[in-house]
Amino acid sequence: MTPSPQIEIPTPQAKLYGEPLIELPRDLYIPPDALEIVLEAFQGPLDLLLYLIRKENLNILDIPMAPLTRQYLEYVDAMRARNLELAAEYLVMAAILMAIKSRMLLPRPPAQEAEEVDPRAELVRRLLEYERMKKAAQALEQLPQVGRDVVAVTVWIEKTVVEQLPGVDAQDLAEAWRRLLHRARLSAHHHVSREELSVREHMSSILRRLREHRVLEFSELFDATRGVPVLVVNFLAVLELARELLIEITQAECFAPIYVKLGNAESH
Amino acid sequence: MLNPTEAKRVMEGALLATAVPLSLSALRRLFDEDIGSDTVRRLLQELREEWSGRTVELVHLASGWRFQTRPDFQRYVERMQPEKPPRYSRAVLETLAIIAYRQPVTRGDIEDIRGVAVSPQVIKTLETRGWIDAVGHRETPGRPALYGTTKTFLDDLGLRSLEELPPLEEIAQTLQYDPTAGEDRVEEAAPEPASASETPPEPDAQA
Amino acid sequence: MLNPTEAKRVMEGALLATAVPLSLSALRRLFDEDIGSDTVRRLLQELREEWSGRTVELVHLASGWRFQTRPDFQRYVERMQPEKPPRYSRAVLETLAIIAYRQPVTRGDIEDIRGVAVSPQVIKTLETRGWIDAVGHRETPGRPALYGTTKTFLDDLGLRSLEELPPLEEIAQTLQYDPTAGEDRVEEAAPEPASASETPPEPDAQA
Repeated sequence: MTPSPQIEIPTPQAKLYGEPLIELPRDLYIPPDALEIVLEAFQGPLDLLLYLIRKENLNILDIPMAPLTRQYLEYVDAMRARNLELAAEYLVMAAILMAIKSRMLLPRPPAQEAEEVDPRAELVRRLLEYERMKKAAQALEQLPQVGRDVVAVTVWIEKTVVEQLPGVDAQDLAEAWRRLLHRARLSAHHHVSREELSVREHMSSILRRLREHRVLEFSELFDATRGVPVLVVNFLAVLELARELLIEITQAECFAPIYVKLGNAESH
Repeated sequence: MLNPTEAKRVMEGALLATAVPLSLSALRRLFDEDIGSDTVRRLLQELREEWSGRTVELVHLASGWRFQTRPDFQRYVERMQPEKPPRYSRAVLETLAIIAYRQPVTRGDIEDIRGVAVSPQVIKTLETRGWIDAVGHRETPGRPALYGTTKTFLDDLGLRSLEELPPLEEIAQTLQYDPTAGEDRVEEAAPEPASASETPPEPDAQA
Repeated sequence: MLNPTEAKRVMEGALLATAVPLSLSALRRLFDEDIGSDTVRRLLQELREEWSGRTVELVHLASGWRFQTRPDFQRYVERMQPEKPPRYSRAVLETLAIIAYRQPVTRGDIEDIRGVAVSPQVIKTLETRGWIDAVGHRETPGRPALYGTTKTFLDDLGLRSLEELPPLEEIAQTLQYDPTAGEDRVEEAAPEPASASETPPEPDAQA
């Protein structure tokens, strides 16, 4: 690399790391039409700095601050001159660069020089970390991606259509009933006891039998083998059905068989 | 140019990578050179034989060819993707509860208790399920059907008799402690479609 | 009880029928009897070998096993589905890289490293893809969310763990310098600063 003789490099920097500085070549010129495109490609000030450093093969660990800062400011000025939307971060970085540059220009006592942290250290650390992540991002993009580079296999699942019916359990019904009570404030008016429930179950089953047989003898409604409580409940059910006119009970004469049939219109 | 085995592998990959059936012409378009329908058909035949006896098969449908699981593989699929059982709507559950606890009841009774119209669809759902049936008619104008629960209902709910349903006294007792008492009403009023002919009483009228 | 070949065919069917990777335990649940992790692993190995050299391969990912097409098969897939998925912007990719390699990190950490503000849209894009999520909060003012990568991220990129991420490159000082000459310098001159508050800890991936 041929150093350009026209670049001014402040002499105090020449001692850093005990090595000669790499001089910045003069030609960092970007044609004005290309500026916009180039700038759009930058992700931010760190990206732009990296570009400047890499473009000129500068040693990132021993950055010549003066030319770098000047180059950077030229870009920033160009952006502002063209009214490009300039993120605040670019201006912050300009301030950082100038601060570093000025610290490096200040002469220091020899004793202090050894201990003092290079003012560029933090910037270098950030540049290196950013470049590392930039490369990591490129490496990640190279990995085969599902949906872009590979397809996850899913063959059609053949199903014989079996309609799944909703499941209901007793608690669901209790819950539903409770909701009804809440809503209608039924609790006071409709006190349904366990026995009543049982009577109602028998009412349904008597009606069902009468639909099938039309007329039954009274005694056929009762199954003595099921015990007295059931007989009683069954009897109550018959009375309730009669009261609600759902069945008709007839007897031709005293001690004649009692017949039970469905309420009036039921028979046709 | 691909040799036939390579072509077959490409077709296999294409068929595995898509869930939609691929037509002969779609399969032919996979290749730069035209490999001809006959070759494609022959390779499909070979693929079908290679896959026979496995859990996935290559089938020929109206719109083309597709890999799909065999019907008898369904039980394994169900173990992997247990489907959430569908649930009945509140209208269906409440109607069922009313029929279970208050049978025999007419649709009018159910509407009185629920405070909203009961759509024929709700009754139909429960009848189709075999859980309720008409056990008679009430001798009032219109002779409305009286509904009761069936043995199937008891069997399906694992009950021996209606007495095994949660007792209503307990339900009534817990009632007063429930702070959400009023909320249901609001929700309920909106979704129930009121069938014009049998306009229900306003739910608020109940309170 | 199924014999091993039948068990293998059932596993194959299950894997072919699901796009999400199946874990060992999910595969074991396919069977009534417990066939044991070792058997499942052995059968998976056999399946992988059976499928080698084809256009579809059985791959082992962070959350399990999956059949997927090989990357070099993509040109055939594109002939069937010409629309290409959009590529992510540099902002999204760099943010993803920072989260992947430096997790858990806050949005502020990401901004420190990138040197620019990170738009919420970038985070959203990655969250929507299911590649990152908030794994906690840093106990600093504002309790910013800490982001990490998900299993889906690893699955989608064909990785089993974060350790399989491409290793971070050591950065050359300048492009033309002999990279080996610069290594010592890098370590001494670019130490990670102790200001831990603004940089997340270095993962082992470094070296």
